[in-house]
Amino acid sequence: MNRALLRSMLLQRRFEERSAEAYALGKIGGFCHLYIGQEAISAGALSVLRPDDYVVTAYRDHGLALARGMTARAVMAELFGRRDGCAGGKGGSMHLFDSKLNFLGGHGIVGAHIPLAAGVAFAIKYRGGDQVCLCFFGEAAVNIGAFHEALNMAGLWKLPAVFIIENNRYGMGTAVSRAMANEDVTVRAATYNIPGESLDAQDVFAVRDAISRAVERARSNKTPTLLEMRTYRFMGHSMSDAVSGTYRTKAELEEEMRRDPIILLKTHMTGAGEIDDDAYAKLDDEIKAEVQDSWDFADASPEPELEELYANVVVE
Amino acid sequence: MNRALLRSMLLQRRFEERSAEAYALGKIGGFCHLYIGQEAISAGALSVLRPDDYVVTAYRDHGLALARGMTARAVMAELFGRRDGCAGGKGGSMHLFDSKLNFLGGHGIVGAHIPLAAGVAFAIKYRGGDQVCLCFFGEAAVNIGAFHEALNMAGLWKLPAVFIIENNRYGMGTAVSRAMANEDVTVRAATYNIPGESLDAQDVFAVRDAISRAVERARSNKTPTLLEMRTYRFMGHSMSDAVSGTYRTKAELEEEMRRDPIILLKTHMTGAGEIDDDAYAKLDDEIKAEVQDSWDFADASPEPELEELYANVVVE
Amino acid sequence: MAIVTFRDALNQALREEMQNDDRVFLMGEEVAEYNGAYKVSRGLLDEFGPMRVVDTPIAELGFAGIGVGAAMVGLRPVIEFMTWNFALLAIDQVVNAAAKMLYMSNGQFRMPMVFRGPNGAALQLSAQHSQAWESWLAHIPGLKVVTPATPYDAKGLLKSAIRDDNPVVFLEGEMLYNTKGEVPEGEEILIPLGKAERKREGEHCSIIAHGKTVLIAIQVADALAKEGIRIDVIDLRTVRPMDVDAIAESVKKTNRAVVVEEGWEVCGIGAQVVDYIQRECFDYLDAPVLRVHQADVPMPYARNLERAAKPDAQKVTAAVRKVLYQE
Amino acid sequence: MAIVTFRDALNQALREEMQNDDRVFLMGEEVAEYNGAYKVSRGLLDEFGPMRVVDTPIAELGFAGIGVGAAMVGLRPVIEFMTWNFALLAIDQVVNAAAKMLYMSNGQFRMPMVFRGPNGAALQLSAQHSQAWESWLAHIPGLKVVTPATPYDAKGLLKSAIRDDNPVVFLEGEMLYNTKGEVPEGEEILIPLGKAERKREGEHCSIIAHGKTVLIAIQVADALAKEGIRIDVIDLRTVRPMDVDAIAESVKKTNRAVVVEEGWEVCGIGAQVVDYIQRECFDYLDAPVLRVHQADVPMPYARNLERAAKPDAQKVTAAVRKVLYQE
Ligand SMILES: Cc1ncc(C[n+]2csc(CCOP(=O)(O)OP(=O)(O)O)c2C)c(N)n1
Ligand SMILES: Cc1ncc(C[n+]2csc(CCOP(=O)(O)OP(=O)(O)O)c2C)c(N)n1
Ligand SMILES: [Mg+2]
Ligand SMILES: [Mg+2]
Repeated sequence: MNRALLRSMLLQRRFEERSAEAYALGKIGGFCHLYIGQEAISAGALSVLRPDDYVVTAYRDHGLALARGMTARAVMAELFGRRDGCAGGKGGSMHLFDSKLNFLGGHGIVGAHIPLAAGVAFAIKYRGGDQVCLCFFGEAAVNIGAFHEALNMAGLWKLPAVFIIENNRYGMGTAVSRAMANEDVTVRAATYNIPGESLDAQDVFAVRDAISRAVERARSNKTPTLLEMRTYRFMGHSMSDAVSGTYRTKAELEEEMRRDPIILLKTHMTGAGEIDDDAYAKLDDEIKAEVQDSWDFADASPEPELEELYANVVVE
Repeated sequence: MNRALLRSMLLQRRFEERSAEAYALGKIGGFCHLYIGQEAISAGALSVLRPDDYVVTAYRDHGLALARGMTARAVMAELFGRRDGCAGGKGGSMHLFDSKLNFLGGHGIVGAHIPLAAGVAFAIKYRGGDQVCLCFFGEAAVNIGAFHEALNMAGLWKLPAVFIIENNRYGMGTAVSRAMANEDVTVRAATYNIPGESLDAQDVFAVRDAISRAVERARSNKTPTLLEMRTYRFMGHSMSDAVSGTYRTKAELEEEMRRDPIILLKTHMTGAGEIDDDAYAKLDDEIKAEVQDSWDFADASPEPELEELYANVVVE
Repeated sequence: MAIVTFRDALNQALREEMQNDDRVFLMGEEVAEYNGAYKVSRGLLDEFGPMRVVDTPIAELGFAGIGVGAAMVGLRPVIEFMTWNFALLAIDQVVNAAAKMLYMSNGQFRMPMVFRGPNGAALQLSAQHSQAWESWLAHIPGLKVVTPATPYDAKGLLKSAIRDDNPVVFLEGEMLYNTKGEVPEGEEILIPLGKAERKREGEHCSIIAHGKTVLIAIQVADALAKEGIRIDVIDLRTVRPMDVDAIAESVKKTNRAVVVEEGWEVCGIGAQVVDYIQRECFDYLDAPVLRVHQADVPMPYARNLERAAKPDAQKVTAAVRKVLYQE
Repeated sequence: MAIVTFRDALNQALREEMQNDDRVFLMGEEVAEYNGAYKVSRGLLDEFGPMRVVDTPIAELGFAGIGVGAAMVGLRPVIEFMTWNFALLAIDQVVNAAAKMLYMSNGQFRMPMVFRGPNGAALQLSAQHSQAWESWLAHIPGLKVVTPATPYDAKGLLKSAIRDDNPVVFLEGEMLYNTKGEVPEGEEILIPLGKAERKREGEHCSIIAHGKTVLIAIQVADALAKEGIRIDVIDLRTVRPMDVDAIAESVKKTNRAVVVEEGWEVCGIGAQVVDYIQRECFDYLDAPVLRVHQADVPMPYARNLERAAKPDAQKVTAAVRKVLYQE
């Protein structure tokens, strides 16, 4: 289990590092939001799910897509805008989708997918199923109306969804305290009459535990949960944003990077005798090769056919 | 003072009774939402204000307009769609305005005027003034995004506004408990890090007290407040809605009507020797005459000139 | 044949489709216990229960998004906006989520859903409650936009809309709910989306209309027929996709056209119809195409001003005479 | 003359108007400490402080409404949407509050405010971030809608917009920010809203464009000039109110027209221009007016598909040749 978590987190990390490189080379275009620093959330949370559960997130979606089981090839080819991408090159970085994995995107309007998650949970309840829907979003999305409306209905109707605030302390260049009148997530959960919890999300075990409890509540009692995952993003907001200097200091960044979730897990596993440096290096090499393969695959994948422009606008 | 409160409440009551009559006769058209039962809120709250303070509300605005000092004539003529109405007949029942009284409407989209109030309060602070902006809305508006976004910014920026939930227990035919995951207003105030209070708003003195405290906080500390005024509407939601029978029982209505805010005030004043039945009857007659005069005035006021159709679309 | 109201025709369509397919549900403000603000959903709560006829808080953006989410995983939501005026608050979900999901996901996620509710001006509801949104919605690729004019069409088009695998915007003229027309009983009525219908036949001039204004067009056609002026009335029925062939065929025959709509002028449906006509029928036109639409102002409350602002038979007749060079 | 970027021209306009009038303030996401997502507001926080250059939470509906409220009591807000894509969330405030307040209050409450930000597609931003909203906004009475194409126009129009007593929608082509042009220093530039400008003079065909597509039109005109085909390029500059006289004058001279826009076809700006042309110039037209616009699809991400979806010089040239019956 721990090895699987480590593998997932490391895959996300190496994948994002290469994404940054590909972006610099112009192989990836548009907006590209990296997940580096937040990998314990995706790995920990999705490790709890069943295949028939659902996942929906915002534009910072590469890590979650990989953690859910999308191949590096399918994701990288999408970032490259190629035919073999998970959305045929039509969606790009912000709009990863995989219907077979119940991975429902990849959405670009802040907060807009939160009602979608409530809708998925509504459908689960409608059908009498026991799946759950996990919905991920940044802390800045809490301030938008869609959050409020969706959480109220989820609380009112007892929908089996888990709402996960990935609090990386900034929405673009705006620190939480400059955007939110009250940062306390437990008050916000109370507002919607649902359980709420805040946790250190650089600790993948804490993530797993909290998600397990929330998922269990959703499955058995159809009770939604609001979770605050305290994390940090190690890169800029998107590729055009400097890593530090304007809205956060280099010192703060370095301080936070000391709590790298991958190192924390590795240290734990080393202590428990579950891995040693050699095994880690070997795993890392394996993963690097996998990411290199995804790059080669994406690079070799052709651009979409021009007729694709008019395909899938509507179902005929 | 108490006499002025009584006068204001009774004027609103008689005015609304005649509005209902005029509506039945086809003199008033469109939507028409009566304020009957909620008069202690308008009378109590606006009695605390200075002329340079601001008031903004939703479509259920006749009572507040009168309480703010608009003449029955100007309001009735507006309801009749006539030239001498407070908006020249262009706004109608839902859109009463008076710039001289700082009465900023009369708005028809649920919740949409709550950010406007925050904007007015922002302007007060911008200019370094000590006015306040009072914003009135129904309890059902709490569930919409605009409420959440505006309250967060008001709390974050410490804007001198008082947000007043007129909780008459129904949004059209929907009882609070069927629309709101958590009805507790104090939790909601905490969400935005501002003071909150819930009170019996059929008691005009309780209204005055709470508003006084809130206004004082706004003036001196630029602290916004969220108040829940527990009230009841004695009529249907609008003229097309039955008074009772579908979503609320006749028994409930009758029970609530026993706590008529006007009777409560009258009883108090009688007990304190401030009024007797004769004086009350005399006041009532005076007010009835005033409302009759407004009717006659509105009826005699001409329709707007046809050229008005194209006037005030833009400032030339 | 049964004579039913537009309202009841919609009610029949909802009931039948909910009976046919238990993935179909109705959600919106006051749709359940109150039987609908305009009573379109009368009796549905009793028949289908609260899981399939769902009252919401006032949260247009939220419940529209709930519909989108439910559609992503295979339900077939019908989302009612109490009126389309309030749908502006939810328009991001309609445009950025519903209309684009199929495309962004490269065909993986269909949006078999309907957004419906009353559209356009009623009587004296003033500026914020009297808006016709079809031109905005027709602008958006990924949507279908339906604007029925008669009870028969309302039923047949709504049933087709519910069965369609795309997000369909269904606009019900608020003033049409009480209008009556023939709707045969015990017969499956399904009208294909995207097909116009000729509502009157004539060769002197075409009137192209949709929704509520079709009734005005018919009224004008019938009146002018007494003078020997024969009007071809084309009811678009669906404004996206638009039946350009039907428009072109009519105008090639009549050589003159008037386009009528409830909404505002600038970038309205009529502008698009004019564009199609001048491209398809350039050599056939004997006069500029004229348009009749709401005055270019927010809707005023006063009765006389409101009347002056709205398209009506007199204005349409004047436009017809003008394209016939009769005035 | 100074050569400045479109971005800096906007920055100058904001700075000058904020210096001139202390009722003017700028509010939006990242406008202050971050100096603007697109750096349009660079330096303004330092000069004017946090009360006049205000960072907001992500709450488009809320802060647009705050702007409306502040305008009601006499401030002159400039509300920045990080991009107009996100403004859909706030569109109720723009349409139902800002655009209608003057009318509903019968002239009592003016709305001296500007809603501004980048509009239209940039590069590979996909479906939800690549939308051009001018036709929607031009539809709404009560608004003015401005779409500058050059740094000079950007500065002169934004200054006029800020001084206007009406709600002005100011759409900045996201791809224009880095373009450069002459903007004289030390001179008050004020360009009246509602006036088009001829950007190239010619008599063979008119190209009517606005915003970013004006640059395409100029490129095409300059290329065709080498073949002796002389194009009249009309830059609308303001799409509401639209300068119908300028359009008609040009088309009456050239007898042929192509209308170019970034947005979608159906009910686009081009449709309205076509409508004006066929009404004003019916007897002058030698060919149907043609339109060039975005492909009628949500914007795809892949580079080749995106290129194919956008209007470009090749498409405009082909349309010109077609109206000249050259192909
Ligand atoms: C409604 C809306 N407004 C603005 C934006 C632009 N934008 C994209 S991401 C972002 C910051 C979001 O921060 P947060 O929610 O904390 O997520 P994070 O990026 O930190 O993961 C902003 C302002 C947007 N996409 N949608
Ligand atoms: C955004 C929006 N949705 C729906 C409506 C229709 N509507 C008008 S009033 C109302 C109920 C509002 O209830 P509440 O806020 O409690 O105020 P009350 O009418 O009780 O004073 C509804 C649903 C509207 N005007 N705006
Ligand atoms: Mg964040
Ligand atoms: Mg209420």
